[in-house]
Amino acid sequence: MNQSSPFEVVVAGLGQTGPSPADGRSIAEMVLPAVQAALADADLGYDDIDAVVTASVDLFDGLTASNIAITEVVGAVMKPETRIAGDGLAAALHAACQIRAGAYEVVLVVAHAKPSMADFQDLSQWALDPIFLQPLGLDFLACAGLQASARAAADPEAPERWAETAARRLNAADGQKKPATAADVLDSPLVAAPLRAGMCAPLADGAVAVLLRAGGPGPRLAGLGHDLDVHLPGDRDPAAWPGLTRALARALKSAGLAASDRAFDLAEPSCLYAHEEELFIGATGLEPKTEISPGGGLFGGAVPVAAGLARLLAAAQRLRADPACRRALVQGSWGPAGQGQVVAIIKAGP
Amino acid sequence: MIRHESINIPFNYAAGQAGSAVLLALRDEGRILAARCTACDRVSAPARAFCPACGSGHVEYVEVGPGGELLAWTERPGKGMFGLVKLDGASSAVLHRLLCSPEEAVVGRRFEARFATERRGHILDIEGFIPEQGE
Amino acid sequence: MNERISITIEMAQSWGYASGAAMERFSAGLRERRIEALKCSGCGRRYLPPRPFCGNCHLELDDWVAVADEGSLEAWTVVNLPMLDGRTGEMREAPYGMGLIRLDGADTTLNHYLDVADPEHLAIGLRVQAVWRDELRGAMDDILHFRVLTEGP
Amino acid sequence: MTEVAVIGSGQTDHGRKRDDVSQPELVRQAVALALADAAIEPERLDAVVISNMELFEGRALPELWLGEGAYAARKPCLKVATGGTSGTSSCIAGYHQVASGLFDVVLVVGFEKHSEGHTQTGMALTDPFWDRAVAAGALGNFALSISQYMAERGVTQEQAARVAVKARRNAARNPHAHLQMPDITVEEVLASKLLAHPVHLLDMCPQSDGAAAIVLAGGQTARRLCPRPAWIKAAETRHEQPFIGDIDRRLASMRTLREAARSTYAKAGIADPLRDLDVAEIYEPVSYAELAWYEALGFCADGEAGRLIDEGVTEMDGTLPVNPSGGVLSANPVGASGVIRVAEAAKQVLGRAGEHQVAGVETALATGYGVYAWADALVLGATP
Repeated sequence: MNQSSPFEVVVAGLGQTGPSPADGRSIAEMVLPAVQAALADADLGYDDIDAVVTASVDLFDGLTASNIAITEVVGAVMKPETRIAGDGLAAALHAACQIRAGAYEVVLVVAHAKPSMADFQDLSQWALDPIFLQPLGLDFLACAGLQASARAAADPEAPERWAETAARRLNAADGQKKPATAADVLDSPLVAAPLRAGMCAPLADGAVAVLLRAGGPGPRLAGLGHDLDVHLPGDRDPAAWPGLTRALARALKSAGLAASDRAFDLAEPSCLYAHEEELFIGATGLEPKTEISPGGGLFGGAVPVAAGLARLLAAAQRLRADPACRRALVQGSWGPAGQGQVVAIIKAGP
Repeated sequence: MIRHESINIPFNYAAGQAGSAVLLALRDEGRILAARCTACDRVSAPARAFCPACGSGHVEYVEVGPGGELLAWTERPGKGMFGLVKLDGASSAVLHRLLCSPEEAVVGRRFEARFATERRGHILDIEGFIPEQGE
Repeated sequence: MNERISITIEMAQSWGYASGAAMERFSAGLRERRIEALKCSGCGRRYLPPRPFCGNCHLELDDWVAVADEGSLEAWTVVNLPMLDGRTGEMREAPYGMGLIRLDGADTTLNHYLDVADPEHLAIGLRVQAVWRDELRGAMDDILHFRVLTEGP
Repeated sequence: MTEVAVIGSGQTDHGRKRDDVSQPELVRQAVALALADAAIEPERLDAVVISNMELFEGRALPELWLGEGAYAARKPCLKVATGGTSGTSSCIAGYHQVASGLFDVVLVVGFEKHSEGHTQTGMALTDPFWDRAVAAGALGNFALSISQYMAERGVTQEQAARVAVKARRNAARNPHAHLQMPDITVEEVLASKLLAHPVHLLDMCPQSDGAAAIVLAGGQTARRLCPRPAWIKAAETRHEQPFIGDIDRRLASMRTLREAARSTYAKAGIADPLRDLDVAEIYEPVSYAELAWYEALGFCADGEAGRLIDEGVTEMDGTLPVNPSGGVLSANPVGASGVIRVAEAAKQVLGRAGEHQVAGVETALATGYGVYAWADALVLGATP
């Protein structure tokens, strides 16, 4: 790895559709305005796009080669398109690689999902080992419940803290509604004991588009790291996210930062469940001075596949708007109990 | 306009070398096989072809359980109870169904496998884990 | 270990697909045996299926044009292999004729069944016409298949 | 841009039903062979790219289950899926990762286990409002386009059968190939079952279970570890409009492959592909496609593909041997097939192709083909 040259590309344009509980539009119609907004934001046109990296999962969309549904609206006709079947933040990191490789100057990254199309938890069974796990009737939510249980066993007060976290995030995500309280969350039904409905970020439909560029003004995607942990939840420490620790270490290294550097003004984690925020803080060693999910994070609507890219978008928007905010940590996560982890470090532009 | 369409396709997944060994031992002997890694000594249940800790493909099969300690549990309404049980002799836990009430599911309590009487070479040849007798 | 175990799992998942505005209008037209395409103001291409956006010109589409339910056969085959229909879980029996059909008034082609399953009677350039189901539901299978109108170009 | 080379590859034996191994075990077989070929330990891998079409096996995010088989546990792992180009696009993704300087050694592994699902049905899960009710999978779609291509170019069934024969005879010298039929004749191809007019059974690729892997390394490491690395000189991808009916005269036009090849050749300094390339491993799921690709890849002028096969130009002893491995026509584990093309092209440069080695390969082409008209092209060479 070339440590003398920090891994850096510019976040030039941002656009998103949703998140909304159920978007009645087709996938192409839902993605198009996000792409148009990102292009307008970067003051670029379709002809300026050198390459496209898309993120989608066929089974979630109920389509084979599901990026077919968006080829035209993302401007990929007669262009190099790479389709990542995974989290959109991983797609962004791949686009950064393409730019740093010198292959392309302007790369559009687009991620989408419409969980309103189907029973998402039921679909998630098809991501689990079909010999040892899927026949048990498991889903991703059950795996999250086991993780929460392992933490609560050692810390019986934990669910009350999670309820407070959930209420805080819900209120930050939507200040218009009647404020949620921890008591409301604790009154909501158990969905994967000890997790209650109010502790789960609501699934939502949406699309996120981000334009990355080799140069120019704007926040910098300065470091990146991925990690895939082992599959069976029983093989992992059920109460921790060691994969996130490894992904962060890689991101710091690629950014040319010290392994111990935690000078983050902002963190935008992909926490689908309130207990995951504690996993996130534990795995990253984040200090209390770092502000976490000021806009409510995924509690404003968690779009599978696009969640990590949406966090990047939120962080980049904040870095642009707030001169005091200089560096942000962004996380994406996929699979059962956070098996897959991806991290980006975003810096304010010079 | 929303139109509902189904996808109806049967899939048939090979259990492979390690998976077949595990499922045959369940079916024919009512034993739970784990993989002991000859490189790092970790014992992983159920057995698989490579060690989850170090990646080595050099493993030997050893029997674990059928009893162990409950590390975590959850209940999914409509789907049932699930638990992580660290079986005696294993370095890590297995994830399986729990056949008990939420009140009986206490982390740290001992559970044991309940085998089906009619077994077919399937992970549900263990119907689930129940609180150990005498607990 | 000689015996090989495999685990059968039946997928029976359902999705609610959103048509989008263009396909909604198109589908409503089908109920009245009406076929409409969207024309790109850039390249002039009249698209079937109608879609929100031209991938070549990067323009949004809103110019509807009428398309006939007959046209010319641009490509054909007779498939002799039955196939599992993933929508129903039933087998689709063979042989069946298939064609790429350029309907009069459209610039893209439509893939659909032909009522002829005899290669002797199929040729590029044949005129073909849609055979409609009696009870129209606003879906592409309102067209049962295409029948050959002429014996050759 | 960091220079990037293929320093090793590995393949399973491809077959109709590899039910002796699970998906992770199948992947591990190819990966272990690739690491041995590259003479590196798994600890040396910085990242893994996985290629597979999930719905063919009814999976979502398959890397979650089988990542451990690819030594991806506790490593960065990316999953690429673009239909038939999944494998070549995964190799290009790995190439960009190494070229960026982020990673030094990247493993790319592709696999498919068609026997565990229903591939043609999986392929037919297209737009539910347009053609899902009539979708006919790869076979029907190819047959349609072939009828146009034959009419326009005057290609004959015999010429296509000659492609099918060439592939299987070449495959007889490749122990990994699924179809082993060394004595196949043009007459046998024409007499085999007519699957979809004019495509006979032996014109079509098989559906195979199998996996393939390559190891990519940055310049310094490649030179240190490998006496003659297979350098990736250029690589390009082009995608196309979404519906089969959008693409006018699909096989004859194939603007994606034409443009990907043109761009790749320009970067790799190839002026005359027939002269400047020493071998090609191209993605031909059906005999007729190989003829169409000859034209799109500039091996001959439009309309000359039939002559090329008639004159033996692309045979093992011809000017430009095409698919010494036997090609997709002899083994098609879809998610692996593109990786196999790159692995085979690399083996020719590395001098490790064994019985199907072409003598003196300095420059090799690998291509991918997917969905209706998605295309990848990579040029590999003995120099960066």
